Amino acid sequence: MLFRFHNLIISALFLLVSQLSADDTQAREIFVEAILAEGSEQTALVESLSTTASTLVPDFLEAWKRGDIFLLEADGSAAPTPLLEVEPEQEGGTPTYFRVIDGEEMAAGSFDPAALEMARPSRKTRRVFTMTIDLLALSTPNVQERADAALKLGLKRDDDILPKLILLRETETEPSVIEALNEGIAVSMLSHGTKEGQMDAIQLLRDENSIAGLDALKNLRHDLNDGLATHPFSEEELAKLTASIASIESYISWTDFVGTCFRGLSLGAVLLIVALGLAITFGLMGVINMAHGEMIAVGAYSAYISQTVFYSLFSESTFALETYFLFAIPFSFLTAALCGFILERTVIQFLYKRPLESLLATWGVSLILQQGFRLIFGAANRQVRSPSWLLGNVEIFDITFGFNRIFVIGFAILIVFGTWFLMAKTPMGLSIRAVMQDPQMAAAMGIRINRVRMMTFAFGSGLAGLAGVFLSQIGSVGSNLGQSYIVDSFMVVVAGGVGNIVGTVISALGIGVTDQALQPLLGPVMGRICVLVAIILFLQWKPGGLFPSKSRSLD
Amino acid sequence: MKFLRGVRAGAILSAGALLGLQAQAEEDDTVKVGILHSLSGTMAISETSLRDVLLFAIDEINASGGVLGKQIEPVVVDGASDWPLFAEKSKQLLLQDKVAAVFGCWTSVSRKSVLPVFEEYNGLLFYPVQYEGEEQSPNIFYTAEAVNQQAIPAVDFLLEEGREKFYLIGTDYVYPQTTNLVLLEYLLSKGVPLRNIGGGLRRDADGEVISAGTYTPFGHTDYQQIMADIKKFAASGDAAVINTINGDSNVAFFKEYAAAGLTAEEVPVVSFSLSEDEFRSLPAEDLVGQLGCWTYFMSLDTPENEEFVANFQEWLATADVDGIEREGRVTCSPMVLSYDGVYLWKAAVEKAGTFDVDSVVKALESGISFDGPGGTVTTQENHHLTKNVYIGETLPSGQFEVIESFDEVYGEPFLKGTFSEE
Amino acid sequence: MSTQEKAEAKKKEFILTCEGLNKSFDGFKVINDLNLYIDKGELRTIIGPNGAGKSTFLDLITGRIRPDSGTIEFGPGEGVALTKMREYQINRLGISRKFQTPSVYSDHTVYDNLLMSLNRNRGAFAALFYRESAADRERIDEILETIRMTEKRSLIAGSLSHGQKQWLEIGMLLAQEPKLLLVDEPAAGMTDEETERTGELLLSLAGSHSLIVIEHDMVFVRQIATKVTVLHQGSILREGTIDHVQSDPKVVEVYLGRQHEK
Amino acid sequence: MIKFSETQRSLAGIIAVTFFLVVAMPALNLFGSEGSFLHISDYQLNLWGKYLCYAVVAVSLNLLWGYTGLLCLGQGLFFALGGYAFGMHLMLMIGEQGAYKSALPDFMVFLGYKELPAHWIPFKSLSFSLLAVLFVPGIVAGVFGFLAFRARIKGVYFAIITQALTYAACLLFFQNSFTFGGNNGFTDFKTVLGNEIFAPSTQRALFFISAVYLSLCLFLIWWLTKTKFGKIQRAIRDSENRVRFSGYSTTTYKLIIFVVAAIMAGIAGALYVPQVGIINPEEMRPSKSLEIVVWVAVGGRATILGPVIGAIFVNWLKSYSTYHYPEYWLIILGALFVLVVLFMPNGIVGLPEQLKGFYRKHRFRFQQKKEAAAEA
Repeated sequence: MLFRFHNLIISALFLLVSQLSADDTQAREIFVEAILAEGSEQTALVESLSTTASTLVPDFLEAWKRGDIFLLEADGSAAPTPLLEVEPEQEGGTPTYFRVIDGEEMAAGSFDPAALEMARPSRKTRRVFTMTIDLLALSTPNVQERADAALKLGLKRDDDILPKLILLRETETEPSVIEALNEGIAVSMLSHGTKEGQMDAIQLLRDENSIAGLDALKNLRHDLNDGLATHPFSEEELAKLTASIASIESYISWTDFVGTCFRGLSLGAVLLIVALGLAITFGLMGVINMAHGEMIAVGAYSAYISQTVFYSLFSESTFALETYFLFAIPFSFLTAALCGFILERTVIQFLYKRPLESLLATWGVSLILQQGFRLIFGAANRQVRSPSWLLGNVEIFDITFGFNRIFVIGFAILIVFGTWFLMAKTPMGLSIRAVMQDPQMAAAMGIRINRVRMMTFAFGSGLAGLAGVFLSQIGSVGSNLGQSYIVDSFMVVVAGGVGNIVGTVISALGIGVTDQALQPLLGPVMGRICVLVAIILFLQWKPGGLFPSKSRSLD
Repeated sequence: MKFLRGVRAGAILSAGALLGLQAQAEEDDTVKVGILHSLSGTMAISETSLRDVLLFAIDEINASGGVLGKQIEPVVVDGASDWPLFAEKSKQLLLQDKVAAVFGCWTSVSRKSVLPVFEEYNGLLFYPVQYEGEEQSPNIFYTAEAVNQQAIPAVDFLLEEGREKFYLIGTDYVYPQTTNLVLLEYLLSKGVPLRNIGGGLRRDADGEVISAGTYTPFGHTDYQQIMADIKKFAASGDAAVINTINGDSNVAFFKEYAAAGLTAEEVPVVSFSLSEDEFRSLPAEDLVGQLGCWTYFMSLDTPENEEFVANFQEWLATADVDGIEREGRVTCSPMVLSYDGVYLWKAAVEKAGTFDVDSVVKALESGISFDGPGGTVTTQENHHLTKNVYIGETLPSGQFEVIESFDEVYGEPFLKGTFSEE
Repeated sequence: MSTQEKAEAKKKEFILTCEGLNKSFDGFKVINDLNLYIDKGELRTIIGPNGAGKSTFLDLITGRIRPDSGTIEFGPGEGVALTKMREYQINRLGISRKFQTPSVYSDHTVYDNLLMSLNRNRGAFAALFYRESAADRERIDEILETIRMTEKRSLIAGSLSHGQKQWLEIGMLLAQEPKLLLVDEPAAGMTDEETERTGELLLSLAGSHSLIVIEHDMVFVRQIATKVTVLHQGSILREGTIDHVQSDPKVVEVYLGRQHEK
Repeated sequence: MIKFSETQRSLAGIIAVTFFLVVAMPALNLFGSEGSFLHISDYQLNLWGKYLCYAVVAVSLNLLWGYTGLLCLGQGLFFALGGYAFGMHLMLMIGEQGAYKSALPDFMVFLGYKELPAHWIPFKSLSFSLLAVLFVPGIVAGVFGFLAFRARIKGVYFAIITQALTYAACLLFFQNSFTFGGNNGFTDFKTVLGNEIFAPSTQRALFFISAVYLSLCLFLIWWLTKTKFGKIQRAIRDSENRVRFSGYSTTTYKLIIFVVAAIMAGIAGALYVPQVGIINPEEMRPSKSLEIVVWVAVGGRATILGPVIGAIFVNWLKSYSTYHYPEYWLIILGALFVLVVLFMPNGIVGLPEQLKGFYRKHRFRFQQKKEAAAEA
């Protein structure tokens, strides 16, 4: 995806021959030389690229690393010609080739593509790439990239780079980049600087709450303890170092706390999305639907199908990728609802009076569906790609907020609101509640209870389908997808109070946050066990869950 | 109601028919071998491919005249990802079908569950999947990668790359636990300080480390917290992640990895359980640049491999196997090691001149070579194989680009305690 | 004797003393500062509109729910506080309850239903090694006679008609040999003839037993009632004879009036 | 014609089953000539031994679900706990015959244990282990049951929290650091009570013990249903409030039944482990426990022989179809459950009665039609 995107940029760059600057021409010459060179000569040439002012260098290095540079053997003893391959936009099309030296496109038929040989950089050379790209990035106009590169280079604690960074600090104007430079320089100073430099660095890292610098500080302390440090520290200086470490550590624990809350919220949102459908089919209708997990899987497979359909309609284009997901959401809802509808008509409608037996029948259905998925889609899991707007993250105060996680929280709010609206504000919701509370009375009032039950079950299954769409974004789509969520879903509904959607919301969020909060302390497995045990104990205290349903019937 | 009654009668009748359908054919000019993999349940995703490649190998051998003049008759049974059922099925294969050899098992626990059966009834099992070692049964041949044929070369490579910090993460079962314990010893022996090993250590009462790394249960999908931890760990640069997560969880792991803004350049992940076959169900583009280490890659540029891949694809197109997948198939190390196993068995049978298990084992122990798709493999006296090890970098196509290779690595199952701290 | 002492002495004769009872569900007061005294051997009828708290009151007595505040004491003399006890313990004291919807063991025979209700050792181990004695059989025959179900003794209880189940449940109450019977709408679903017979039975029990009967059917109430308590919004509105109560305008307004509207 | 009562008929059934399992099957295994139709191979006998252990679990669940109305979705847990308790003893009996020639179980050696953890030491004693087979599931059931019944958790809630319990235990046992072998569990046993574990004679003996044990369980249930205790048990299922208001502490009754069922399943687990040669946390998976419920439903709940028939039939079907229709067995099994629930509420055992009912109805209608035709 990303790569195709890159390809387009590269081809655009290579096509703009008319804007060739002197820098670029120089860079291109070095490229060709580097491609044809070997060993340390090659690494030296690549390193020298960082001194050119050409903007082509990073893209070129990317292409080389990826294996898009080919060699066209020349006749006789002449050196081969390096070419850049650009993949066709349509699948099955033929790639186009550009000469690296001048960016001219090679006419089709002027050479035999089969005779091309890939020019792979050696592993050693490729290690130089990263540093070259970083060094170049120090002068890109993109602020974020500049800052990242500055920090990364600083963390290398390299004698040669340190002066460059210090020099750059003089001229840099962007505050965020200066900050990163300071941090990077400070880390380098800790191991290479003078005593004053070290003390300044200790103070600076503390002031900047530098997580990246923590290791360097700790290493310094280790070295001091072991007597390996370049300059011995006085008691007071040592105390300063220790205080700096402590300060950063407390900052980390703060970010951990906020991060944990966010992660808990997002896990809670996942649980909520997964359990909401069950809150309706099980909570309201009393059907112990063990096939709920498979309804989720139906939704996830629907997302996969819509992706496939979009790809076949619009080819594997960015458009298809960015939009299929918007289509997948309603589509998955509908397919899962349809499956729910069929399930209700064929099996569940006979079991309303035998809820415990609905458990067995639906479990049978779940086995059939699981193997059915395998027979239809194959045993291997299917992958659903994420549109770019679900990738990436924002980082605030060293806490990462993934877009997909933010999305799931929003998505959960949306479907909870939608469900609430349907239940509380529409005539359909009114009849649903009437049928669930007293089917006979509802029937007497002229409500077609069969139809309402059918629709309700389909709706609950549809919600499960929505959960499936989202789960396809955080994991892969497989026949066992639903199984991993079924116990959790039931626990969420039961802990929240059967038949109460507000209870489901609160218990999902509560379980999510508790789980994430326990994880760092106990590890992922013990954390989950504790959550399960806590729910069991909670039910001792409140057997009806958070919001028990108020039924006066006896048994 | 009438309709229902009809359905009921139909169901009863078909159940009856089902039970009556037990046809048995036996011919003298064939020899039976067992194929014991999970074709349903959680492990089906991985093991079905091994069944396919085994059937392919058997068809190939049958087409070229069979073994000792006999055609091989495969008996395919489903272990159903159910470990006691594996034991039951292996008993069935050995006692009822009287198979000459069995090819099968993926998980350690399934192997552990059938091991006593093979020892009791003197069967012969070929086990093809990379494992934790610490085992050497007289009745099993481990064509699989031992820890020193996968994890250790990978770590060597990372160290050479200049990585200084290693974060260990895996699924909580015996393979990751053991591998990480071996790696811990190995890293310490290479001078990596304990504080540079991430994921957490557990010590016993005497302060001895009994477990290293973070472990998640099977099918775990929530890696947010762990990723935050890795991010902190890697903040100071030059860190790598050693990943022994099993199966589907990897998808969640790598998606979270990307969402956390980590990249293969900054923090490379080397995975031991992800082969080309797994990439069919993984978002390979999220893993570009990540590393894998196996004794075979589909992208290997050798005539043997090209022929193997082409023949396998051709076979797939026409194979008459229920529910077989034909589209988008790839080959991978466990598949090739299964394939090698069949040919090694054939060679051993021919050398011994009999199907008798003891004689075949003796022949295998004497050292038999086969030029497989991944290079020459040679059986060792300790029931493991000497083979080449490759390190590959993931490409967006789900293939590996070979970036390093180690030739003829001797398979050594018992590694713990063999590395001492410098 | 001071008035207080008098009250104390009076209290000692009550089989059931409820004082200051309160119970609310979700902020809604179902029982509101209820004080009720039942004499030994008395047959008390409680009437009141739907939601007046009648069944909740029985739930409180039998330990099905706990009051928010207030006391319930059982027995003349030093009363036993019921509010801290579990249902089966309360039952073993001699309080039996008939539910609104007949509650019998539908999978067992009529005979077994009565057998299990007999006032014998109800411990688990005693049940394991229990053998019915001649006395037990006689007692069951006697009850079968009383509830006129001798011929139906081997029938499965689930196959009985609604009215017969009501009778069986009353029989099960008798088998428990209770001191106080709490009877929730015994006449529901019965034919007129059955209703009348039920009334006769209840009347015959009064004196030797104490009874609290909750009923809607005013004809039936008229048949059995000596003293009627009208419950409204969780507290007592009026108490007295049926004529007295029925002529009370307030009662007519809240209860009977509404009934007539229906 | 003499009419037999229900109890007499079920007693006859139990005696027939006992004869078949305890006498006929071992005899056919020992004396039937190989290859003949009547011969039962060692493999078959061993397979049946496994089925019989499953049958006992089904019987124990039926005691809970069929007779008391407590649907427990964690019966597999008690089965596995019994199995683990005995498995620990078997592990220690391997002695130094394991891969490492160490007195410690193999998995401890490679996890770096220097000595046996304290809670393992008593399992060196056979009698302690046997007691543990009874007490571990019993105590877990006792504590959990006490909490659950005291809080009046029942019906669906009970089903779901028992599922959560077994799920939590499953996660716990999957952990390598929990000192019970993690995912691999216990395998590679060598001897049981000093006999070589996989020797045909040992396996035959284990089959025999399982068969006798199953028969004992059946007789126990038969006797129980006749007692007043059994009657109260069913009364709790049908109308728990009535029982409570009749002066019975239903909590105590349910707790006793729950504990007895757990112990019954635990012993079955202990017999199962040496016959299949492995115990691992998979046995605690919620789906395994669900499967047990299905055995009971397929055979016929609240009947004495139903669970036995169900367990054997479903597991036989599983063995059969994983061999002959590996791709489809889940579908076959799933469809079976759906069909049984929808069309055979009384299970296999209730089928003849059900068919008789149909026949009567049919005949009645047919006669009506005939009469109508005659009138016309």
